[in-house]
Amino acid sequence: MNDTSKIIKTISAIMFPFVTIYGLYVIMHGHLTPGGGFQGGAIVASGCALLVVAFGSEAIAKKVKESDLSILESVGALGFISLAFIGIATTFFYNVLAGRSGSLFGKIPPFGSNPGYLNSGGLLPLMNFAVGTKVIAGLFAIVLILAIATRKKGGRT
Amino acid sequence: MIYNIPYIAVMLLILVGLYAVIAKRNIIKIIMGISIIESGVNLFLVALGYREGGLAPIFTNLPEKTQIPGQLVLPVPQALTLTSIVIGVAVLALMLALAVQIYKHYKTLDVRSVRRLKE
Amino acid sequence: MSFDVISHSPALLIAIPLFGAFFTPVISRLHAKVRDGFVIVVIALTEILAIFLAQDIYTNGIRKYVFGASLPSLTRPDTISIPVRIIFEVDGMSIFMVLISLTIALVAAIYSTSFFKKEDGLDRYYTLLLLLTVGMLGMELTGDLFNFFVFLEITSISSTALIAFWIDRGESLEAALKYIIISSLGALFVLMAIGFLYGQYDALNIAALANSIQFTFIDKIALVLLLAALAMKAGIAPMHMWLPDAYGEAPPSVTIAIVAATQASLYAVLRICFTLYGSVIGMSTIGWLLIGLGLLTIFVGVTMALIQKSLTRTIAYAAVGEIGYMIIGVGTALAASTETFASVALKGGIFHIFNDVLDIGLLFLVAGAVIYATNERSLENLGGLARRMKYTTIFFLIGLLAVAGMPPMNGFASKILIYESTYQLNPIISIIAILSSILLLAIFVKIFYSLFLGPELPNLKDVKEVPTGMLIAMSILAIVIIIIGLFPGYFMQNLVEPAATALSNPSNYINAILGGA
Amino acid sequence: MNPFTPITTGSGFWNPLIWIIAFITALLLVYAIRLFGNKQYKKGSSQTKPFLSGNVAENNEQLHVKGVNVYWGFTEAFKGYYDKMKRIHTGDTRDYVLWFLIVMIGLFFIVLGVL
Repeated sequence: MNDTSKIIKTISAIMFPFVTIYGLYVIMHGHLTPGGGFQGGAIVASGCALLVVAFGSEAIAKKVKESDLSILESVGALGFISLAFIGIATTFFYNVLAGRSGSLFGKIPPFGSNPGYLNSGGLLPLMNFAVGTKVIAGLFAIVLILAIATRKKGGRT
Repeated sequence: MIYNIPYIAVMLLILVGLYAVIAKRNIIKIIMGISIIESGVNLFLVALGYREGGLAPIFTNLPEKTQIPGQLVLPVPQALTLTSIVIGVAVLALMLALAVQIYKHYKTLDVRSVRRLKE
Repeated sequence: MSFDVISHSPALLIAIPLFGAFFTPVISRLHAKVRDGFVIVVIALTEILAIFLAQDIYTNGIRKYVFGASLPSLTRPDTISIPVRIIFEVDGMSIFMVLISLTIALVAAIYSTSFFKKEDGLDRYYTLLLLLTVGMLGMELTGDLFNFFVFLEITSISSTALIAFWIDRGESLEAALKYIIISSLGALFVLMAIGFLYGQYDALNIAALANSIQFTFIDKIALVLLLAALAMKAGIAPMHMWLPDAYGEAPPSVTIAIVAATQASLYAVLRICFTLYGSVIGMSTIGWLLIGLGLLTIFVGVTMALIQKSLTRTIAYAAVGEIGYMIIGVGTALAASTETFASVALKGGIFHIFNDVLDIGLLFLVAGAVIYATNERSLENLGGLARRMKYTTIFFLIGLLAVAGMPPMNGFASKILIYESTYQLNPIISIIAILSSILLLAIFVKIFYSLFLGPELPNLKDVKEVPTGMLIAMSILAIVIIIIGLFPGYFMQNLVEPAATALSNPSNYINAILGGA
Repeated sequence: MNPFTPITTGSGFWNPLIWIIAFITALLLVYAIRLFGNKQYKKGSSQTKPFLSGNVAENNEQLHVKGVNVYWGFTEAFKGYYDKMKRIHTGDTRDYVLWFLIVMIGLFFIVLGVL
C-alpha cells in the first residue's frame, strides 16, 4: 500500500504545522506585504500535498472527504462574493470598512514608511481569508483527486 | 542592451514552448510546453513593469528618505502576472486531470493515437 | 442613500449568476428539484435585469459601472488622468450580446433539468453552467482588456469541464483536451497583446486605449495577436477544427451554451476592429482579410458538413459555416467603411449573430432529443423517428428552414441583408454565400430524410417522445425563431440598430469614459 | 411602433407578410391546378405501388437509403477535394496549433506589410 519510510512520515508530520502557520501568516498579511489569499493558500495546500506524499492518498482520503473540500471551496467563494455585496449600496466591491477608525480593520495607516498595521485595510483582509479558504480547499482537492486517480493497483501513491 | 535581455528570454521561452507543443508527441510534454509559454508571457509582463530606481510600494519595508509616491512603481503589471499565474494553475490542473482520464480510456498518451475525432 | 437597481445592474448581472454558481453545491444538498429550480430562477432573474438595463440603455445611452468607487459613474478620480479601476461599459452592442447569452443560458438550464436523469455530479454541472454564463457576460460587459482576458479564461475553463461531462466517453475527453490546449494557447497570446498595449499606453481600459492609439509597429503586432487568437476562439477556418470536436462531443445542453460563448469571442473581434482600432485608418485591409477568411469558413464548413457520419458533428460543421456569414457581413462593413451599404452589411452581420445562435441552438437541442430517445448519434443507425417523436420532428423542420435561410424564417431576414450588401461590394462574395446556403439546405434535408422519414427501423421500435422540459426548451427557441422571422423589422429597429450604431461610433464609447466624471 | 415594418436592404425591402400572402396565393393556385388532374387515378390499386425496376418490394428497412449515402454521387464527383480536406482534418492536436500559428504568421505578413 504505502512504503514511505518512517523518517519521511515523521518529518512530514513535524513540518506540516510550520508550513500551515507560514501560509496563514502570508494570508493574514496579504494587505501589507506581497502575498495574500492565493499565495498563502498555495503554501498551505503544498503542506497538505506533503502529507499526501508521505502517508499515501488512501490514508488521507479516509480522513478528508472530497465532497467536504468542495463545500469548503464554495463557502470561500460565497464569502468573497458576500463581502463584495456588502458595499453594493455604494458600488459593488466598495470597501465599507476602510478608513473608519474604531471599526474592524478600520485603522488609517500613516502615509509613508511604517512598520505595518495589521488592523488596516478594511474588507481586504477578510477577502484574503475567503480566497485563502477557497484556494486551500481547491488545491488540496486537486492534489488528492489526481493522486487517487493516478494510483496503480497495489502500488504506492 | 542589458535591458533587452528579459525580452530575449521571453522570445526564447515562447519559442521553446511552441516547439514542445508542435513537435512533441506525449500529451504531458505538450502540457509542459503550454506551461513554458505561460512563464514566458508572465516574464514579459513582469519585465514591462520594471522601472530603473523604482521601489515596490510596500510601506513596511521602505528605506529611509524614500520619495513617496515619486519613487514607487504602480504595481499593475505585477498584479496582472499574479492573476495570470492563478489562472495558469487552474488550466494546468484541468489539463493534467484530462490527461489522466485520457490515459485510462486510450491506454496511451501519444497524441497521434488520441484522435478518434477527425475529418 | 437610495438604492437604484438599474445603475447597479451591470455589476449585478455578473454578481447574481456568480453567487448562484457557488450557492448551487450548498443548495443541492436539499433536493435535486430545488437545485434545478434555483438555477432557472437565478438565470431568469438575471435576464429580467438585463431587459430592464437594455431599455435604460436604449433611452439614456451608455451605462458605465466603476467597481469599488464611491460612485458607479466615477470613472476618473480627480488626480489621475487615466481610469485605473475596473470599469464595465455597456452600450447597445454589449447589451445585445448579453440578451443573446442569457436567453441561451436560460434555455440550456431548462433543457438540462430533464435531459439528465441517470448522470450524477449534476450539482457541479450547474455550477459550471452558471460560471460559463458569468464568463460570457463578463466578456461582453467589460470595458477593460485585462478583465476581458480573465473572463475569457473563465469561459474556456468552465466550457472544457462541461465538454468532458460524459467522462466515460473517451471522445468527450479528447475533445475537451484539444479545446483547452488550443484555447489556453490563444488566451496567452491575447495576454501578450494586452502587455504590448499596456507597455505603450499605460492603460488597460478599452476606451482610454482607443483614445490614444497611434497604430505604431507594436500596435500592429498587438492587433495581429488579438485578431488571430479571438478568430480562433470564434471558430474561423482554418482554425475551426476544435469546434466540431467540442460541439459534437459535449452534451447538447452544453453545446448551445458554448455556441453562445463562441459568439462572445466574435463580439470581441468586433469590439477590437470597431472600437479599439476604430479610429485608425486603413482598417479596410482588415475588412478584406475578414471577408476572405469568412468565405473560406463558409465553404469549408458547409462542404465538410456533407460528409459527416455523426448527427452532432454535421450540425457543428454547419455552425462553422454560419459563422462565416457573420464574418463576411462584418468584413464588408469594414472594407466599405464610407459606402452606404456598409451599415446594411454591419446590421446583417450583427442580426445574424442572434439568428445563428437560435437556429444552431435549436438544431443541437433536437439532436440532444434524438440522442436522449435513441442513445444513438450515428446517421447510419437512425431512421423513421417521425412516427414516434412528432414534436421533435416539427422543431427540427423549423430549425432546418431557419438555418438554411429559407423565407419566412429569421435566417432569411439577416442573410438577405448580407447578400445584398456584399453583392454591391463584389458579386462573387454573395454568389458563393448563396450557393453555400443552398448546399446547407441540401445537407439538412438529407439529415431530415435519414433521421425522421423512411420506414421504422427494428432497433428503434420502443422510442418515446422526450420529456416535457426538453420540449419546453425547444419550443421557446422555435417560437422566438418564428416571431423574429415574421416581424424582422421590429427586431431590427429595437435591437440590431442600436447595436450597429454603437459599433460604428467609437467616439461615443470613448467619451463615455474619458469625457468628464 | 409598427411591428410589421419591413427591412430595407439598400436596394429593396423584405416583408414576410407579403411573402406569406404570395405563398398562400401560390398554394391555392397549385391546388386549383391539381383539381384538373387525371381522373383515372385510383387509390389502392397497383398504380400506387412503388416501382422498383420490376422487383417486388419486400423488406422496407433495407430499402431506406441511409443518411450517409444520400449524397453519394456528389461526394464521389468531388472526390479530389474531399480527399484533400480529409487529409487536412487529421484530428491531431498539434496540427490545430500549427494552423493557428500559420494564420497568425500570415496575418503578420499582411498587416505589417500592407498597412
